[in-house]
Amino acid sequence: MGLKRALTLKAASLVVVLLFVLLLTTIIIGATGISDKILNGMVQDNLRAIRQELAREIRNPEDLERALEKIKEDLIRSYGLDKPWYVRMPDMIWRIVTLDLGNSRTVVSFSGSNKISDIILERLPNTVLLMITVLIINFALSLMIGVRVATKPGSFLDRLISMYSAVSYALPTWWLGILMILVFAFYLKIFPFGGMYSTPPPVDPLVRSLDLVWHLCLPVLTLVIATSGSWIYITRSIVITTAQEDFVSIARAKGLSERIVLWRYIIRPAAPPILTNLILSLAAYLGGAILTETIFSWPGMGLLYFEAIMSVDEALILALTYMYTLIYVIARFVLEVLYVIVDPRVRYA
Amino acid sequence: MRDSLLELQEVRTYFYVRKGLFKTLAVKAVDGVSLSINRGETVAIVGESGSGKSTLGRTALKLVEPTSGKIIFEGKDITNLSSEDLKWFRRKAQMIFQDPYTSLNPFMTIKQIIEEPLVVHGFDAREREERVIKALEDVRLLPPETFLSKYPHMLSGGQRQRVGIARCLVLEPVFIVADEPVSMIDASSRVEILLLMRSLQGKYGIGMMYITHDIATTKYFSDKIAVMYAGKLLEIGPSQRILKEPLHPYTVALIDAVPDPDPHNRFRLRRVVTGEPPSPLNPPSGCRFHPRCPYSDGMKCVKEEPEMIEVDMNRKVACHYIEKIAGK
Amino acid sequence: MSLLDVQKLMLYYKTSRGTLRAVDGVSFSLGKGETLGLVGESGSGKSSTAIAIMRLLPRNVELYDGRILLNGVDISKLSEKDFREKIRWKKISMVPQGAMSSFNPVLKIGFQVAEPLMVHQNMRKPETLKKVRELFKLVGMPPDYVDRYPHELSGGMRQRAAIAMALILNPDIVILDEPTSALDVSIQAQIMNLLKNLKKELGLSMIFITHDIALASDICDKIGVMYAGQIVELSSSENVLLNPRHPYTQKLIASIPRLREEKMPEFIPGAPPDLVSPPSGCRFHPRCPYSDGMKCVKEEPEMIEVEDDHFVKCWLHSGGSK
Amino acid sequence: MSKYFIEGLSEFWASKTSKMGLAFLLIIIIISMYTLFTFPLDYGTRYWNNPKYWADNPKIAMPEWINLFVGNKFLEHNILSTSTIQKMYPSGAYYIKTYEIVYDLMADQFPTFITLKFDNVTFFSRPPTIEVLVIRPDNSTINLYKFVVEPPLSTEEPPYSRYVVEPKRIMLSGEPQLSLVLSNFLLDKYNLSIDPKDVAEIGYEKVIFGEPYENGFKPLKGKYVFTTTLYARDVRDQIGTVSIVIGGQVYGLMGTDILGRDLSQGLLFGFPVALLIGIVVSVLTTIIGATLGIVSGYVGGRVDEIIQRVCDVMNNIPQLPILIFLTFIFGGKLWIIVVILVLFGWPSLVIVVRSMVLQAKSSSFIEAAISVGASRWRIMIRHVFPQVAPYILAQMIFFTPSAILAEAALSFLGLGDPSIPTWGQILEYGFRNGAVFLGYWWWVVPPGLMIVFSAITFVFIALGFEPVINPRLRRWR
Repeated sequence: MGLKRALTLKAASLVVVLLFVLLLTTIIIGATGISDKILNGMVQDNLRAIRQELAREIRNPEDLERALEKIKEDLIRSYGLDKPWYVRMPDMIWRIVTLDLGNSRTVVSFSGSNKISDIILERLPNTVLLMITVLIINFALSLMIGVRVATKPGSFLDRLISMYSAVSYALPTWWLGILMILVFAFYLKIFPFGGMYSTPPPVDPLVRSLDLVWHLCLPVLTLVIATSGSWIYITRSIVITTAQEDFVSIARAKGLSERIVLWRYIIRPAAPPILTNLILSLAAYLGGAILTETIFSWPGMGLLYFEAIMSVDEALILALTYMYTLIYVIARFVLEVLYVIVDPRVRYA
Repeated sequence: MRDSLLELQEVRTYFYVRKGLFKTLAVKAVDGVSLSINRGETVAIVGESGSGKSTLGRTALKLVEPTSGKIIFEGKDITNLSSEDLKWFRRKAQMIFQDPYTSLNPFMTIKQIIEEPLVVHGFDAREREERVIKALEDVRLLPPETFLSKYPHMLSGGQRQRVGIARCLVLEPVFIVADEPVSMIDASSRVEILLLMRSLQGKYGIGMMYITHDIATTKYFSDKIAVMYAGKLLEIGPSQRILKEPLHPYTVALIDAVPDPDPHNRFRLRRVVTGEPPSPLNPPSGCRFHPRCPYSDGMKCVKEEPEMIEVDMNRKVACHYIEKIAGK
Repeated sequence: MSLLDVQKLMLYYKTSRGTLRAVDGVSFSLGKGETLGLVGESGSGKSSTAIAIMRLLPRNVELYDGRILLNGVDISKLSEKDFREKIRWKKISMVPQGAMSSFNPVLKIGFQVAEPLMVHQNMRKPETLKKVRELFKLVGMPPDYVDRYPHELSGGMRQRAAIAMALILNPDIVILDEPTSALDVSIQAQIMNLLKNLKKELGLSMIFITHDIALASDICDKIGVMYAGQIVELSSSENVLLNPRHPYTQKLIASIPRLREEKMPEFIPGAPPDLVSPPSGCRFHPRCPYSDGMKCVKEEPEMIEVEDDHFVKCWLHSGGSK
Repeated sequence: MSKYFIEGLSEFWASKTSKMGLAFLLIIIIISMYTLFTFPLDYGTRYWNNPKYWADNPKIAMPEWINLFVGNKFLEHNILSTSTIQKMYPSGAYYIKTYEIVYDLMADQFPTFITLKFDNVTFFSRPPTIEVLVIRPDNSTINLYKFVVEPPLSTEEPPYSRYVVEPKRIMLSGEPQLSLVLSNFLLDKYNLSIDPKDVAEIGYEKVIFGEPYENGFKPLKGKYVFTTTLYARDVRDQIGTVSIVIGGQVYGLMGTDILGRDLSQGLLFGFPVALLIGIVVSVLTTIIGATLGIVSGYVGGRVDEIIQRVCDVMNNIPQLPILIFLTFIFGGKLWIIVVILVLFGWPSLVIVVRSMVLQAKSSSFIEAAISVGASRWRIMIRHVFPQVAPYILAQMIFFTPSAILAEAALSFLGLGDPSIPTWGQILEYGFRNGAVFLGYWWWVVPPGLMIVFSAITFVFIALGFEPVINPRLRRWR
């Protein structure tokens, strides 16, 4: 059936994107010698662990050094450090895919591990929580306000929304976050400065989740204000266009109530183009989320990015770049699936 | 063939569309058409949408490359000429387009639009000016001076189409393809444009290919009619004869489908062909008309493609049972 | 008493250039089982008349006035809700011009055809679909097309579906707005035959809107010729086609290329007027060969009955200058 | 074309947003020109990132204009200097020269710090001794500081010059010897016994410029005369300039950051940088994108296929992570950031321009041009390009704010070019030093406003451009 094929094609093209990013990043870190640095770091880590173990068995320091030297050579060989970077590339790609990038030099996971995969997997849900909350709010807002405005094009509210979307295009999310903290946390003191839970975190599950919501408010508000403008505006434009279609006036002629006309004949057919625009704005939105986490010390991957940059942790940055691409690709795919579901024309094309 | 201006021999024009990743399908827009147009003669190509009539016109002007077959213009084979070698042909053969709204560059003035062919062919400024004025007078955009600096959006549909015709005329062509020149114009102005074209054609002795879906207009504006269906010609002959006694079942139905304004029409049903025109991606085997033909035998018609048979002076029909049908 | 009686219908739009008088005092009546043709060039106000009757008003309406009597009841005075629940589709339905754009692309054809049954008669979906299948057979469509989406149908099939949709509630009146202008000639003939059959079998009353007076002759019992937002001649098809009295009607009929008669078509010089600033007096006077340059320019002629049931809006017949 | 274009421009001019945008742009250009002509090009490395240059400034001082809005005025920053010798007389083996600086304390505030500064001290034989004391409004005297100028080296020849390149700077607030002096002063004058250690705790400024009041000190308003005495061995010895920096709580138009940098200068320097980044990136992006788009659309075939595939992939990459990665790896040089922004900016334009070219190509006036025998070049230039040109121009304007925003975001993440001050970097430094959490609004609000201002300038112009791109939006008579 066409549905499967359309989705397979989409999936394939997104996999190509993922591969391209992997290739690009590995070539760059290979050619600039950073991959050597990362692998050397891993060898050193391993050696340190082995040295402690061996030290218990081999008492003679010279013997120990000799044994270690041999093990080091083995390690160098097993990591491919004796070969040029382009030979190791497939290996390197696999390492990134499995997040087997050794240990972070500076950042430690909440549970105390400094393995990159542990750190990232711990942060991932926090990022996803923030992003999805904003996504849902944005979607609801753009539908509610966008449709409302679309029924009165040229009205004061409509012009206000147009202005708002123009301003929000020029408004850096992260700076807005700073303003929000200044206003709501510093001066008004109604929201916390950042973080995910109060210190110490509440123990009672209910209080704990309320605490989470309280901490979620400002970052979400920031992201919503910075990104919803364009969403609402796009929704408005699409709804206005759809409302002018002949089938809408036919639906009215059929004696359908305005509610049915609105939902079934305007919003429903407008869904595919709205979704398309949503897909297109996803990247900008992802970028906004990274910076928002930084501003609000939200313990997600965006903040991790900032920490990694500040402490010049190449392996961690590499892993995060891959993870963000992966998240983006997955989100794209989910939206594409949704798109195919809402638009029968794609299904049977 | 006496005085033949343009001759198409077994012309085929296929377009290729990619379907999925690997499959390529051929759209057989024109599939083996032979036709000749004499000087000063108008041949009407009549067909429904998707019949390939527009592609045929564009192929005749070499705006689309034919897949196979031959195009002979003034005795010269122009099928495989490069665009450089075609310059003389471009001067002699012109086209009038269907949509007067998109066929004029919105960024250019009427003068710039009409004089462009002259610029391309290297006329000096004085001669350009003269010819542009003359062309505007020819298409009765009067007084011409008032139109020169206008932009297309300032004109009505009929006026725009006249500009399109004027652009055609400045090079004094001998051959014009008019692709549905009046289908997007108000009913009351249609006849005016057609009459204008007809008179200009007579005045300058231009050979014309008049492409239309409306067989009624061919009666006064063509000498020959060629009926096209799914990329093939079904019938060709002098206009008056075809309109009076159409032979091919499809031609019969086409003519029947056109009502004259007669109040008694409403009391009778028209003879119609059932079904719908085939997709050019996947045309029927044998005679392309067989799935809709009341005379189809389900055997020969399905399997064999009928030849164009000369049934009469200058009159050809492609049908296996033409004698039987004509005899009725 | 006629089924539908439209009196002095007016519909003006606000535009950036000024008031556009799309429909300017249109009156006509339609009997039961009758088909009225509204014929005119683009911009003559014929589609706006349909919009005005169905009360499908766009946002920029400046004036909407007149009386629309359905079985003697003025439906133009009904509230929006009553009009929607009692009149639309139940009493008056329509077949729109664009076959493609008249269906919602994301809903199945069957559902869209059946929808009025569910909304107006509270029928359940399976029952309605059964009815739709029967109707599809009547309009010459395969019944299993109910499960298809609009884009999977050809133009002709979509137009048949649109006709089926218009018939689903057995309305008193069907308005057909250029139902065949987007179709090929052979399909157009099929649809016209279908309409004729439906007219005969169901005794439908129809308003048939077209720019092609020859096509109108194919189905209409009465023809109203529209020019610049007004009806200039209104009578039986026989009168209008064989004995036209208004110069515009005469010219319009003369401009048709005819296959079965030896007559060179004529044309009307000039272009249709701009409805934002229509000509004074008789709106046809700038293009009319009989214009006297005086009264025709200054005064608007009344609609008068020149013979039994034959109305013309022209000074030639108003006892003025002959 | 020309007339058509002029009509479009008048349409552009008629819209309020575009007028506003153009006015803003003019402001940006004027400020940028001013900055470029008055600031050295190596301003970033020579001054901005040189902490010594800002040593005299108060740290984290609010802008001066804040005094217009508060009842209790903040103390303004003051640098007082003199080069004139007030008195000169021999005394024993010495020649004594005095320099006087009068400071009038009018605010109800204490200075935040006091710094003494000596420029260009010259001596001919033995190093002179310099002493500074202050006579307060209540006529009491405090000896603030005393030091001997560094003696000459054996290689030096008289006259000996000191503090020429870098002035001698004495942060009084950090001088331990002063605590004893002040402790004695308090005992003598007010009979107040305070341990020298506690005097440092209270703050020297409060003791010098105030009098005890209830449990603390209150400012003593009036004239303070700072007298510097040079005890010279040679009559020619002298001090070039004596300065006293009275640290205020407000400074300049935009206040200062934690290093005492004058934020107004950094903000000003941000204008040409933002304009440069925005315009260079958008122009390069547009040139690449438009060229490839037109080629892709017009040439078609395999070239088209390849360009399209590349665009597909590039367009599907989440930008910010890749930008972060690349600037991180290749280092934050301004030109590298520009190159990376261009590299990932062009594909979106290619796709749109290509589709427009395809559309233009299929419109029948192109076919008409082909049918009269017009050459490819003529068709491209006369028919295709005018169709896409306004759109390309509009896109170019639209790329500008996104480039400005992207650079700001990278700078904010600490990936900016450290040798050039930008708004993003000022914000980053502020954020990292807790400006947000401590409420130093003047440090973080203005740079953000500047970013929004410059970005919105181009958004407005682009919006005003819309009717030019789309003739259907024009109002015909």
